[in-house]
Amino acid sequence: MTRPLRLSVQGIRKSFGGLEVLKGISLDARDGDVISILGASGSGKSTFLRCINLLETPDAGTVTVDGETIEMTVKRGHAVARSQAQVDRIRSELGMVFQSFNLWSHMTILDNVIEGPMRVLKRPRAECVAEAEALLEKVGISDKRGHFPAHLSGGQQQRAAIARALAMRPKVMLFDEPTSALDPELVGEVLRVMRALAEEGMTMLVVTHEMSFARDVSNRVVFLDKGLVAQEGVPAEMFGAGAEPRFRQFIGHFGA
Amino acid sequence: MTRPLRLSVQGIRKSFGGLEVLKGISLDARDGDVISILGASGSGKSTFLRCINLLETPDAGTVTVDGETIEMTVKRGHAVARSQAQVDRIRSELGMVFQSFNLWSHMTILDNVIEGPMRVLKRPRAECVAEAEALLEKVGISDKRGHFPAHLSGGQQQRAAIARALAMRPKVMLFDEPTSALDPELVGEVLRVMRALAEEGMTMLVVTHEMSFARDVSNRVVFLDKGLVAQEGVPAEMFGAGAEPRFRQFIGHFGA
Amino acid sequence: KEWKTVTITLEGAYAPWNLTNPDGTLGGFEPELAAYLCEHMKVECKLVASDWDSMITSLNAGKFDVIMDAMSITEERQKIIDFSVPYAHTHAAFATLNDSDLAGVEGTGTVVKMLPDYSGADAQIEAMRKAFEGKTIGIQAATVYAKFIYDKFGDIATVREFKTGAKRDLDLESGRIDLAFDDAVYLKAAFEKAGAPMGFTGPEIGGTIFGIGEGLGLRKADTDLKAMFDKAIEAALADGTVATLSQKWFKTDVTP
Amino acid sequence: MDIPFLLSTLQTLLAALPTTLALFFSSISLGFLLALGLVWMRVGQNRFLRGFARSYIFVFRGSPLLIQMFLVYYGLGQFGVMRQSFVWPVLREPFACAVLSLALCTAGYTAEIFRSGLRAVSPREVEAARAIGMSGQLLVRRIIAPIAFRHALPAYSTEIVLMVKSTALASLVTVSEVTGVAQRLISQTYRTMEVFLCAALIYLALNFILLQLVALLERRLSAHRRGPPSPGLPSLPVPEAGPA
Amino acid sequence: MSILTILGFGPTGWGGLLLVALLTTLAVTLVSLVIGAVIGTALAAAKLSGSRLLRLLGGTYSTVFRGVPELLVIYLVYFGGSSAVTAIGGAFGYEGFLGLPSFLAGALAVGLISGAYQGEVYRGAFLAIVPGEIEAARAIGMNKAMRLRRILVPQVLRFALPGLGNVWQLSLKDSALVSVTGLAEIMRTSQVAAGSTRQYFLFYIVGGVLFLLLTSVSGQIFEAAEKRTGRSLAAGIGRN
Ligand SMILES: Nc1ncnc2c1ncn2[C@@H]1O[C@H](COP(=O)(O)OP(=O)(O)OP(=O)(O)O)[C@@H](O)[C@H]1O
Ligand SMILES: Nc1ncnc2c1ncn2[C@@H]1O[C@H](COP(=O)(O)OP(=O)(O)OP(=O)(O)O)[C@@H](O)[C@H]1O
Ligand SMILES: [Mg+2]
Ligand SMILES: [Mg+2]
Repeated sequence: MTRPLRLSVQGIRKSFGGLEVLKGISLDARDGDVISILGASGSGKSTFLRCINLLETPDAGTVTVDGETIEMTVKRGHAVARSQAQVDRIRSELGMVFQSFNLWSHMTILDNVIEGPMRVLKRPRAECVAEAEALLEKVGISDKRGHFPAHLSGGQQQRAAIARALAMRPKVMLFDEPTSALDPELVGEVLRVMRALAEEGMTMLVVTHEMSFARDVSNRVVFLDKGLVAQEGVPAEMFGAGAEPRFRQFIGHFGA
Repeated sequence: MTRPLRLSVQGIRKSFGGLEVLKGISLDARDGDVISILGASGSGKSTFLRCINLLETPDAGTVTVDGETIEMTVKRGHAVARSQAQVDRIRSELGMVFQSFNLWSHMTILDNVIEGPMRVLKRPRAECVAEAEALLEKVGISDKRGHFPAHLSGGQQQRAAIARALAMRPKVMLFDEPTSALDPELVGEVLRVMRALAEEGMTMLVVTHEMSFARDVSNRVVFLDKGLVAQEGVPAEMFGAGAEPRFRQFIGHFGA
Repeated sequence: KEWKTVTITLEGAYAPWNLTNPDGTLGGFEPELAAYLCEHMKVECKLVASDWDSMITSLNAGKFDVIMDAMSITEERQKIIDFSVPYAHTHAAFATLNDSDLAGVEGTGTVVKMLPDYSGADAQIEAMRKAFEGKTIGIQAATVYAKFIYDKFGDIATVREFKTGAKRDLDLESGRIDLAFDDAVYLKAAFEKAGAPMGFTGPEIGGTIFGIGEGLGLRKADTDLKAMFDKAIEAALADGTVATLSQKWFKTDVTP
Repeated sequence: MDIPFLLSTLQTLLAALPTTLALFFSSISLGFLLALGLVWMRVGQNRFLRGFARSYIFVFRGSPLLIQMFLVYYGLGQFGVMRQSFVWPVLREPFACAVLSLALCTAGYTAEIFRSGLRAVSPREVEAARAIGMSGQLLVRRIIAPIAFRHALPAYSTEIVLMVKSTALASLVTVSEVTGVAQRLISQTYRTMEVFLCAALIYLALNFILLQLVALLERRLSAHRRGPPSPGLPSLPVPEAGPA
Repeated sequence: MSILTILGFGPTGWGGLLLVALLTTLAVTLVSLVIGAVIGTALAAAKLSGSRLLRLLGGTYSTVFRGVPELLVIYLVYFGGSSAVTAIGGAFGYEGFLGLPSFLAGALAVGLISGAYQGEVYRGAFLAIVPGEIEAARAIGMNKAMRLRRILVPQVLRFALPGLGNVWQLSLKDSALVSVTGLAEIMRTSQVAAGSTRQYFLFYIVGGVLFLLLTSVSGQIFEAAEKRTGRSLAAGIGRN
């Protein structure tokens, strides 16, 4: 039994000026996959994630979400999406959690969470509020719903950001180093929430430096190096004795 | 043969609001003494040093520098110096080096060093410049004389601050944790300069957490605890087997 | 164009020609005459206050239709705007404080007639030039009197321009200026309100030097309006209205 | 467009520029000194002086300059006592009154600007100066004032522009500076737009030049905020030796 | 006549006129704030735009309107504005004059100046927005208009409020200069009353006090508003 394909990325390329950051990357995520993306700083992990929901426009390649392929065209020598409306719809199906949370600072936590469902999905307010409260409960910060982001700790802000992304009922969640802006003390809070999501069967792509998460929670690990997928496999293999030398070196003492 | 008394502090008391920080501290420094002042955080080491040159006004006690006692009086229930001119003169005889360097940010390093001799001691500029250059040479940053403090590393800034204090030809140098704002790498630079000063016979009071400095360089160690001198002696005794239990505990693994 | 409503401007601060009441309404000789004229022409009139020195510019910019502010009919002005037939004719004179040594200059109390080329009273002008040498004369800016003073006294006295007559009178009273030159009936009324006794000095200057009298200022294009006002003014002169109002406000007859 | 008229207008107006400049420089200098006094009171220990400075700043920043100017010029002149007093020779002159009211007003603004500059002075640098025996005015002159002034300079340059513009109000108390002369020209020629445009041009140019000068000063005073001298160049020349 | 009678609301008192003048000043300033907001927004957009031409135009506008004396701007708008309106009217076949009433001319002039300052305020506020928050809005699929309305504008307003308070105070005081167009605001009414009663000192003081009243009351309103919107900024504890 193959699980349905949630996200399929084929041959993504991206250059900044003269620098070719992604040289053709492909990746499929099926329902319930938790894929960890590892790689050295500057290897293009963030760029890859941002190309998926078109926060960066890829120079080449296709992105297909739940069977729908984002249509691209070329305008004045640059690749652009054919329809902004389609991009907006696809984006609303991909939940993104940023390294620096990026909560809207002028809204309370509850307003942050209901903003998307209400304004983008145009669902009735009462329903959004009920669901938002359930989500805040789930990530463990329901007592903070009336506070502004500036009044929360980093870990609480990141959990709010996860709740905000979940409120859109995304088909795939994209995490870009969700814990690396946090003090070591606070990392645990966020990882616990992500672990719970994974157990519930949420499809997730996670750029992370948390090797324990990659090894223990994800069912697939992708290692990027020099703009290409250098190695890919299940954690047991990758972290086991059979790992490639480049990757071994990367994981360093953790692998030891 | 007793060396001349450079600094004599008798029965210094100081309270902040209700909190009595110094409960009567006395200390004599003779020519060439290098006295390390140790104590837990909050034990009043900085306050003691600041009382000596009246950056804090002590509630009781006397400070005598090279035979001249700072005259105190009581105004509206507070102890104050009788004459600001006398305080200024005594201060110019006590070189102070702060934890956070406190160089004047709007002046070049050279200007920082010649400012005191020129403006306070009213010595001719040419003479001050010549002496300043010699001092900068001595602390090893003569190539930085035209730079502004913001362009120097912490260790360089602290060495410039030492040169600035030395330029006043002080009778006693007071150091308040001169290395604790520095990266471990930079600490060495500053300690080297202080060690050289000690060898030249400069009278020094040093508040420090550098046990190796206290043990190897100073000829007397004073341990402050709860606003009093808890123990005092030559380093060999203090760091030896005969140390008091409180001090042993304080120096912890270093003493072990 | 059918004239149903006409907007007339006055300064509202040139008593008794025109003045402002505490309730904000405009009163004085001209508002009452205007009421008669408008009644006669069967048009509705609106009185608005505006600054003297920009009245002609404002008229031509269309801010209002008629200027009624003791404006002398002169050739200079006739180049820019049109005038109705005169509804008054008054003299101009110098004023000074009674206790000043400039009081009672030769010719005080008499009237001389001068022509637009400044001829007709050479001896009297010469006497005044001698008396006023080195003094300060205050005039209202942008008046015919200003030009006269600059031409005949500018070389021997300091001339100072004021935005309003009232402000000038205040400076005469306070001694900042020695002399004021203005419309005689205006000055006479000002003497009564002044805080210090003052009066005319030197002869009153009549004749056609300051024009053939005071008329309404109109835009050149509004010939129909001029015709209407001309007829109305002639009626007011013929039936004695002007004379009556003149006695009421000026205590003298100003009919041209 | 009537170029000869514009040129002759410009020429007439430029003749009044010295008056405008005199107004500006006298009032900005006087205001500067007053502001120093106000700041001293405002940050001092004396409660009465502090209260006075606070109310002064409130009043002079909270009401229009025009009213202040009229009050000084016409308001004070109304009182016999004023006219008998020793200040009358000064208040008698419109120019002096204009300078006085401009200075009083800018002093309020400048005091606030300098106060915020003072807050930028690190107490640690002050302490370091005390520790070598500096106190009183030496401390202020050498350490506090230079740091505070450098910090206040950008805000002060804005105030300078506002002051240049404010000198135009002096025409309303009979001083014939550029705007006053412009108004006289208009009453003679009735060519409002052209004359005012010429005047506007003069003020713009004046402000532009002043801002350039401030920027120059700012660059000179902010060497310590820029990057370090590049290694290729020799370090700063050693100041000439000579008598202090 | 006692001071109370002169300042009172009776038939010989100037109280009524002064009250009207106070409201006129307030109205001029309010209208100018709105005009300035429109201009300021356009100006900030121009200065932040990618087009060099627009940036140049924006820069020129703010230099000119911050560098020319307010009095001149008011005169230029009062006279020049009328000619312009008349010319436009003429182009549409309207005969005669289309005057710009002194209220509108005054508010427009003060608004043009206010716009130059507001432009700077909005530009600064825009630059204070954390770019990540805009990106987060894009990431959940908000379109441009929605991002503008829901994220950008509220944040710009929040950051701009203190600056707007300063501009408001500036405009309040600039409005005193509109008196030269004959508009009976506080300044002009004080002058007329002073001239009529010869109580110069009294009425200038009264005028000054009225302005102080306006500046301090509005200052407090702005402070309260800042406190409200600043809730999300303060490091204090959130309400609710
Ligand atoms: N907008 C941009 N313009 C120019 N270069 C960029 C841009 N974004 C990223 N880059 C460059 O692309 C390369 C990859 O960046 P990316 O942020 O994707 O790396 P990363 O793997 O996420 O690194 P890290 O672990 O530090 O987050 C880097 O060299 C970076 O400098
Ligand atoms: N200006 C002040 N006002 C109030 N309390 C003060 C002040 N300065 C110091 N204290 C208090 O006095 C006590 C002693 O402070 P001090 O700075 O002298 O300690 P210390 O021994 O230098 O500590 P550390 O090693 O942390 O520098 C502390 O409890 C401190 O909080
Ligand atoms: Mg990254
Ligand atoms: Mg300390």
